[in-house]
Amino acid sequence: MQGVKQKALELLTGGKADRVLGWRRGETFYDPTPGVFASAEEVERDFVFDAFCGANLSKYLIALDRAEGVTAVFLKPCDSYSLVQLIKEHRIHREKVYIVGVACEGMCGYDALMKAGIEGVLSFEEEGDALKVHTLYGDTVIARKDALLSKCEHCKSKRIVTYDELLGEQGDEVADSGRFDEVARLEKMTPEDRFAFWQNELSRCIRCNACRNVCPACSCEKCVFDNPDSGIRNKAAADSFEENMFHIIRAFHVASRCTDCGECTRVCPQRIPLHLLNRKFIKDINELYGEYQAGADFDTRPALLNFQTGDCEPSIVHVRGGERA
Amino acid sequence: MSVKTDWKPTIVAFCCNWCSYAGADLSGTNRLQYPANVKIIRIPCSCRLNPMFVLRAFQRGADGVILCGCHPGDCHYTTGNYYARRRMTLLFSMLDYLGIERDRTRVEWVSAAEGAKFAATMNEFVATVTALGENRRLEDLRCKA
Amino acid sequence: MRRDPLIPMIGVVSHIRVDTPDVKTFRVIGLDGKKPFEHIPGQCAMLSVPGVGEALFSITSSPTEEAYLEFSIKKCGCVTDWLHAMTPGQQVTIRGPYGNGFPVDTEFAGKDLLFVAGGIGLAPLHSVINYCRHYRDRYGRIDIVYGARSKEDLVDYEEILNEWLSEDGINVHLTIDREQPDWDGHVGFVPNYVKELSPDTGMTVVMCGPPVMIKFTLGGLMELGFPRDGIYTTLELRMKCALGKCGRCNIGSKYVCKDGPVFRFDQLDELPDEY
Amino acid sequence: MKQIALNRLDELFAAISARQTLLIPQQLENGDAEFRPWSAEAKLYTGLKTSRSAKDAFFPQVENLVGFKVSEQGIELMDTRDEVQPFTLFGVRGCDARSFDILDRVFLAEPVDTFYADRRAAATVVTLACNRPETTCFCQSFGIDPSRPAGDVTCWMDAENLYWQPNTDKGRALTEALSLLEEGEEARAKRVEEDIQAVLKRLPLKDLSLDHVGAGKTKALFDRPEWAELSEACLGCGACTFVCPTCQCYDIEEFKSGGSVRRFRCWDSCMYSDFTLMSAGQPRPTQTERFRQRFMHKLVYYPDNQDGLFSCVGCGRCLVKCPIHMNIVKVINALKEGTA
Repeated sequence: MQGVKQKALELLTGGKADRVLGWRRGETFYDPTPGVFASAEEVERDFVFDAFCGANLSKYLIALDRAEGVTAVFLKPCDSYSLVQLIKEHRIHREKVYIVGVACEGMCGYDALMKAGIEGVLSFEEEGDALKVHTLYGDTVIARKDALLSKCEHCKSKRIVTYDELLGEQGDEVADSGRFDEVARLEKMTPEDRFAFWQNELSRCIRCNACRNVCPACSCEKCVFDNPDSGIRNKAAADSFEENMFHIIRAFHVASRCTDCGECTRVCPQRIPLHLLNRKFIKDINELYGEYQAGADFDTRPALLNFQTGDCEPSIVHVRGGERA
Repeated sequence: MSVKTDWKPTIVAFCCNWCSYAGADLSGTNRLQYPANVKIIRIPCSCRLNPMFVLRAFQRGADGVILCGCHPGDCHYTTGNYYARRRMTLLFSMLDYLGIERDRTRVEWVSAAEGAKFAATMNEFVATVTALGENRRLEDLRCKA
Repeated sequence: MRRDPLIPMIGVVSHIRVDTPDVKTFRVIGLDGKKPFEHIPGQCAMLSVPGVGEALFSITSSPTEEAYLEFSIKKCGCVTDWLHAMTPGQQVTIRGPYGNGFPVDTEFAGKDLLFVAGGIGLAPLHSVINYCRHYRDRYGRIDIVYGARSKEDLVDYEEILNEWLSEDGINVHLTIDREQPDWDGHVGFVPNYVKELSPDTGMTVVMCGPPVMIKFTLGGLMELGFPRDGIYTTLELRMKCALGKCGRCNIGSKYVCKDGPVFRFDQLDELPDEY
Repeated sequence: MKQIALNRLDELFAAISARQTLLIPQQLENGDAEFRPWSAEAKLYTGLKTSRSAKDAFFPQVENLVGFKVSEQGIELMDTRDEVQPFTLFGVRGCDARSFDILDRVFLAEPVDTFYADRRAAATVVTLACNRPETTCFCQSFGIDPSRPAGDVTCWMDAENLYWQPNTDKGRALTEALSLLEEGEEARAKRVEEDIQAVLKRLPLKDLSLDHVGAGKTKALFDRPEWAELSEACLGCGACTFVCPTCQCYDIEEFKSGGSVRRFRCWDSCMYSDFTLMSAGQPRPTQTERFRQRFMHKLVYYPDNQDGLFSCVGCGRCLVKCPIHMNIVKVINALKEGTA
């Protein structure tokens, strides 16, 4: 994706943007860091865009919204959903961002390479649908689909919701993403098994708050979990209850606003599949209140900020549960 | 786990000030019986029930949590209970998804005139939770020490 | 029970004195009725109300006071709110003493001392002043400049009037920020007053008060020609352990709880500006 | 030197376990590894590192300090200290082993933290040489030798055997209790060591320069403009601090359970906005100051106070776990560029 860097230069020198939000090259190929570039020289020196630029940049725009002038940003399809949701929530002014949509075939991550058992990674080359990885212990080839970030495994959409210009082709929503399959599998389990599954996952939580801090939907100036008067500001998962509480409430607070960007799972240092909590809410909302995708447009009301007089009763949980369990 | 025969569940009932709280009163003045282990917490509207309250109740020793509000369409604030209904539906579904027994949570619409319904609902809910036994999956051991 | 520096002892608040509308002085003794521990002027202790929180306070009483520890505490947060609502006889937990304290027996010995305090900033100095009064012959001249917003906000006003002012060789200069009817003393801010008084630059200065007072008084003292290594102050940052382990009260490589709270300005000059 | 065939490792673990609790790195379903108590089903994780460091064994994330019963009559202290039993920590890598020294200098300094000290005294640390170092490893820069890690016992592994070298009294006591250990072939352990040394020479971060950081560098580094750019993307989460083997900051919090109050300590992070927040103000108001604190502490403040020893062991966990891939290597290199 050479075009991205070129575009960044063009936007800065052409005066379309006062700064560009993109990625800064790292020490190695797999560790670019989000960065703000104010000059063409900086872009020339440090800007990078490749298969390992997976981070969702939209949340940084909340802070940049207060800066003077226009920020140009490169958004992948899933990032664009987050941005639209934030604009909808009046956290970002549309006119303060210049959006360059970047078509995406899925992003890769170091974590995926490690999971695939590749040790001592030094560098990589893209070879069609595969990555050739040079390591300390010899070369190896991994299919791109096996090197994908967890959040890209079930891509929901290749459509860039809003943009000022586009690099690559506009895509469509992915009808058969299969992103609810895992949720459905869990729903089919017995309550005992589900409980055991989640205890096993959530008990590893170290309350580092990475999931919360990276989440574009968690945009509160002061989080309830940081409020000493809330009675729930225990920094550590001091008891299994605290972990449950934290994750249930966090998922609930973003329910119907979560665009399913998957950043929570990507950043979890303990590899907890947190997206499965969010997807459960999304799946329920779709099934009970009609299909709804947060961030897909500028005007529909999120399900929890809306109601129908004929909505189902909470007892539906028993009815549906009865069918399943 | 050995279930003590004399064990009685602790039930927290969040009741809307404008309907079910009065309904509870009415059932009292009518001398209708419902178990004493139902602890009523008055809230200004069913939609005041923050999901955190439900979890907090379980943490602090509740074995079952029930929300009582005005019948849909009768909310004192016009639409509060409609929002509460969606929220509780999703919350209960999430608790179920996490493997928490779904019978520990319930929503029931009880008007100020339905003293009998209030008592009947509580009796029934207490029986359901008693059958389930102690809340183990959402407990906080520190609160039981 | 096994002891640990983090496990406090229980103290009894035996007496509470109302100093100003928002400052009270709490006298604390152990369960055995004795002073909980010995300390050096300028040191601090952790007081806590279980269930509310724990916080660090300067010990206001002089080590020469044999029966108890005293703390002058301004109401400004959870723990202090709770303390202010207490009645004598109630219990708190206490652990300490913490910090380096003032070098009363070394660097201060034989020196002329100038104490400069603003508002509740008198609390940490109170201990030193009374220590020096007790061992009066070990020190030279003692000057005290103390200011507050109003007469009512002067901490320990009774003691100042009845004891300090009446003692020979101790010069107390009081000032308040604005004129008020029952006040015939000096009116004005502390930094200006210090400059007006134009103290001898050979004096050792001990200063405590709000940051803005410290900043301008220090400027004034510099103008007068005081050396920075002759001026002491005491700092405060958020603390949890007070043992130099929990990691939050550092300024550069110094921990306020362990290496401080008392610093000389030439020492502070070596530290990054992050306090 | 002793040795035991790899296919008899379970017997070795069973023998240690019969004596005292044994913690070994074990792989979880999701691919991560963690130190967990050995059981008959447990398999030794043969990958390089656990995802969290080994510090948990001595400095757990949450620990009860003391309890209080508060009543009209007054306050009563309750002993809530967990009893510590002797245990063996097996499979610690060189980096984590060094981190214990770094933590010791904080927790065992006067006044001694007895909670930590008890656990340290109760533990026998068995370290394991790193056969396959990662490209994110830079422990060499801090003078750590992963081919011969320090510990009560040092072990090497080749395709056939585990070689076992006791170094301390504790290590010798454990060795004596393990009669199934056979006489070891030192030459073979030496060969493992040499193989590791050869890999170390090829690590990309082996030449990390530390001359521009360290004790006495506060003035030179504190006001550097690079901090702003380095910290611009920082999310302010605590992932780096919580996986770090040397991060030791903690918070003391209380939990009211109705009948009593429990005072506990838990890990805290200088990256959090409330870490230094006071009612009187905030000395580190933005993420830049918090970020700077973390790295200045590791690279300057700690060395200032501990004879030049860095509070980083080059384990590379923060390189892997940071959500935005900012890390200590980038900080060290960025500060170097500007120093020239």
